[in-house]
Amino acid sequence: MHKATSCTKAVEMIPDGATLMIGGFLGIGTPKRMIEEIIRQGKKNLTVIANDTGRPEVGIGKLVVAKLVKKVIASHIGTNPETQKQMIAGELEVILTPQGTLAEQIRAGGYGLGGVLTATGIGTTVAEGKQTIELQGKTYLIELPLHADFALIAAHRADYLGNLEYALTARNFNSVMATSADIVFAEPDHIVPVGVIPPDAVITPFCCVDYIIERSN
Amino acid sequence: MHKATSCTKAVEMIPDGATLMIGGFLGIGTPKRMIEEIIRQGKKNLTVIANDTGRPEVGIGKLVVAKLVKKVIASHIGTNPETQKQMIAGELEVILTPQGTLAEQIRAGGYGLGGVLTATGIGTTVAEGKQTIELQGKTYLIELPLHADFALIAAHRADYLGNLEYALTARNFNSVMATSADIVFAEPDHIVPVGVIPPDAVITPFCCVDYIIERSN
Amino acid sequence: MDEKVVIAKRVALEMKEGSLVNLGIGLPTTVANYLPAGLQVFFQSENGIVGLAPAPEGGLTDPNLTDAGGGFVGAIPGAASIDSSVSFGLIRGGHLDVTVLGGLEVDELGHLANWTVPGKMIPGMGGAMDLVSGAKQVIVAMQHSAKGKSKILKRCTLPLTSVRRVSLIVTELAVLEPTEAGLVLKETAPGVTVEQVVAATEATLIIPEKVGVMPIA
Amino acid sequence: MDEKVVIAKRVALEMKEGSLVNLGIGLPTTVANYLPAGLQVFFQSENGIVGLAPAPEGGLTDPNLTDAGGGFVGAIPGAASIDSSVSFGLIRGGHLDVTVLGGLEVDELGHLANWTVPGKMIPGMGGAMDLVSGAKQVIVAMQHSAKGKSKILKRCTLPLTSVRRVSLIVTELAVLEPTEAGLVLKETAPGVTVEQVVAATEATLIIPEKVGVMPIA
Repeated sequence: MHKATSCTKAVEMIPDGATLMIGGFLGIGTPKRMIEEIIRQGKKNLTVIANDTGRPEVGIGKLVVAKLVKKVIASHIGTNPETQKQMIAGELEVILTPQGTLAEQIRAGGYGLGGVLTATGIGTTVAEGKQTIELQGKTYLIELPLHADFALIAAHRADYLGNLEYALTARNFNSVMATSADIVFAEPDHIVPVGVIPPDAVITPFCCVDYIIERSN
Repeated sequence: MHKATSCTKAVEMIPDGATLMIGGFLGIGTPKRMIEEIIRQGKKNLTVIANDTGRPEVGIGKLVVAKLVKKVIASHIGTNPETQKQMIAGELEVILTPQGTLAEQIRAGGYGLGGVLTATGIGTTVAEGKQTIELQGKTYLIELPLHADFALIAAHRADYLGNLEYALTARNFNSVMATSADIVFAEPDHIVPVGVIPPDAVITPFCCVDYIIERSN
Repeated sequence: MDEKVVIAKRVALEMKEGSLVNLGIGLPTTVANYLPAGLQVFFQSENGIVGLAPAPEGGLTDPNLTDAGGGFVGAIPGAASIDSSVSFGLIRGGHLDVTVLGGLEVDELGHLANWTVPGKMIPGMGGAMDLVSGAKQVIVAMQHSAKGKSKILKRCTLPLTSVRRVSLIVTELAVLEPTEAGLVLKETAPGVTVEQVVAATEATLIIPEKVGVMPIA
Repeated sequence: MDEKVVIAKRVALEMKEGSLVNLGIGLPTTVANYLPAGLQVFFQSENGIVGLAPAPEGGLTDPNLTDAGGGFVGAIPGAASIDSSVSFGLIRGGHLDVTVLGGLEVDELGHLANWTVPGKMIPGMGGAMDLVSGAKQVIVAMQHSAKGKSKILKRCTLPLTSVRRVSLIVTELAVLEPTEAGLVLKETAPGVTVEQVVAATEATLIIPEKVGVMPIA
């Protein structure tokens, strides 16, 4: 039950073409060291599931600028002109998804649910080609679960077992993504002894986390 | 924005025939004072949504023994022989629901989702009369959202705004129920000044709680 | 008075004591500056906080506390951190009392388009579709025209954000209420005539016998 | 050796380092007493804790820390409190490695019935349906017969818990593995012959050339 690994070794586990969920909201709560290491190792053809593609020089935006991403599933790409440019040039596939739907799709993938029934997107371009269902007199869109090969999570504190705490708005997508990938890497600001994070303060229980990125590389 | 109310006044708001979600798991995390007050005021024909019906002398079991309940939606009634007795006598309608499905149905009701797609219950008596759907090659049961007139929540600590913390396994259904009722009553063990519960420790955000039950009646 | 100030001041009058409000980026954010004295409303930001407050002095910002535009903000005592799935649960589930959003177009059906201009600007919908589909009250705060062309149309030409009818449209010229029958002119701005509003609007307006004047100073 | 001890000891050998395990009430709970020395497994209890530990000395119990049967328990350092929706998210979502449950009947299809005897005992399914449908490995730990009648049948006569095929059946006589082709006799208990198992079993068993002996002492 040793979960510690270096940032280098963690990224070495990721093959080209992998699907990654990456936490963060415009770079806040995005695992910075792992992003840098992915660029350093030059992982290619990645599919990224994330709220947004950051900014060109911030967070996930750096992966896009480095042209390592072939597909993005996100709610917002407006803060990164490079994403739009590559999308219009046909180099990058972008699937735009309402933010609340995206969060539920990830949760559904992690929690063994068959899909998400939401009114969001009904009657809009988001609904195109998707199945709908009428329940109790209201129409819902059926959005399918999302699951990734790897989740890259930024946390405020981790204990040695892998329990995670987050800080303020840096929690965002991290806690749902921690449930929905085959392998979950947590990159914490601080790593504390077991017991420092009391049971009621744990946001992501240790059983969801596979590896904790050590301080040193 | 004054949320304080007495246990007496809180229960006075509940009309006969109301649908109540009541937190707790075999009485652990069940709002004890509100249960006693419902019995004292003799509220009738209640529909209770809860994990279980406690024990005859514990928690929700007391409401059943007092014959105040006409319908129960729960995952387990085995620890309260009185529930089975009234059910077999045709005095009490009981809808048995898998525990995980029940938790998701409540969350769906609170979070604006049209239903829950779960494999649990497929091929069993739970699926009788219910719609199923095939998605990505797997069959799911469509379980409808649950919503109540009132949620009766037990919490460990509340602050004056209504933020809630729970203790260990007393959290159980309380935090999901706090999202899914027209009026949410929180019965905390301790009531602390605003700021005592830091933002990252809040489990139920204040906006979900309508009334905090004062210490005195 | 600056046009945008007229809009923000008028929207501010819609806020009710104790309500939970989400303000979009840009003009909507400025509504917070014009709240009636003594009125307590709470701000939710979809990136994960309930109890947002204005940005602190520069030196006191925290990298983990931003609004949905990525700008540094503060938090009230009693604020609560939530993840993206909870945040949008609150939005879709009817816990959010008011959302104030900007608009590109609104039409006679009360439909809003505010997330994309195909071929030109494809930022993504972010949280807008969930907000418009889920909030109890949806207020569009926008200038009446863009580049001399009315933004209030018979039918939206841009992709819709939602087919949910918005609650209120506030511009620097008028307050319009979308109803089953069409757009009702409720108020004109001080010094603006009904004829001026009609002339500036592509959509057909329903003009009641008595049209009020925005009660702003 | 007591029959129940045989079963618990054999089930204990199925546990793997670092796995997350849910033990049902009764016999399954005793599996924890026979884990190989030095093996670290983590226990989840569906009422809301990851990191369950044996009950502390009597005087150190806490009213807010119980297992799913309502009995007082302890927690390991690093335990995490979770609500019911998260708890069953872990169960349905494939985060739970093993569930050990009792059974009333199991059949040649590997179907389990363990939650009700219509007309006699209607306790409700509690978490059983989610556990059997969702856990990665489902182990049925039960005595081979009840009142002289085999509990391992051609077809279950009682209402099913799930149509998911269970992974393993461990009784005081044998270890059986349900497969596509039927129930395979993998091991007999020390001192028990294949013929004795076949004689005690209503279901038809597939007898491989080599049948092992339970490696328990």
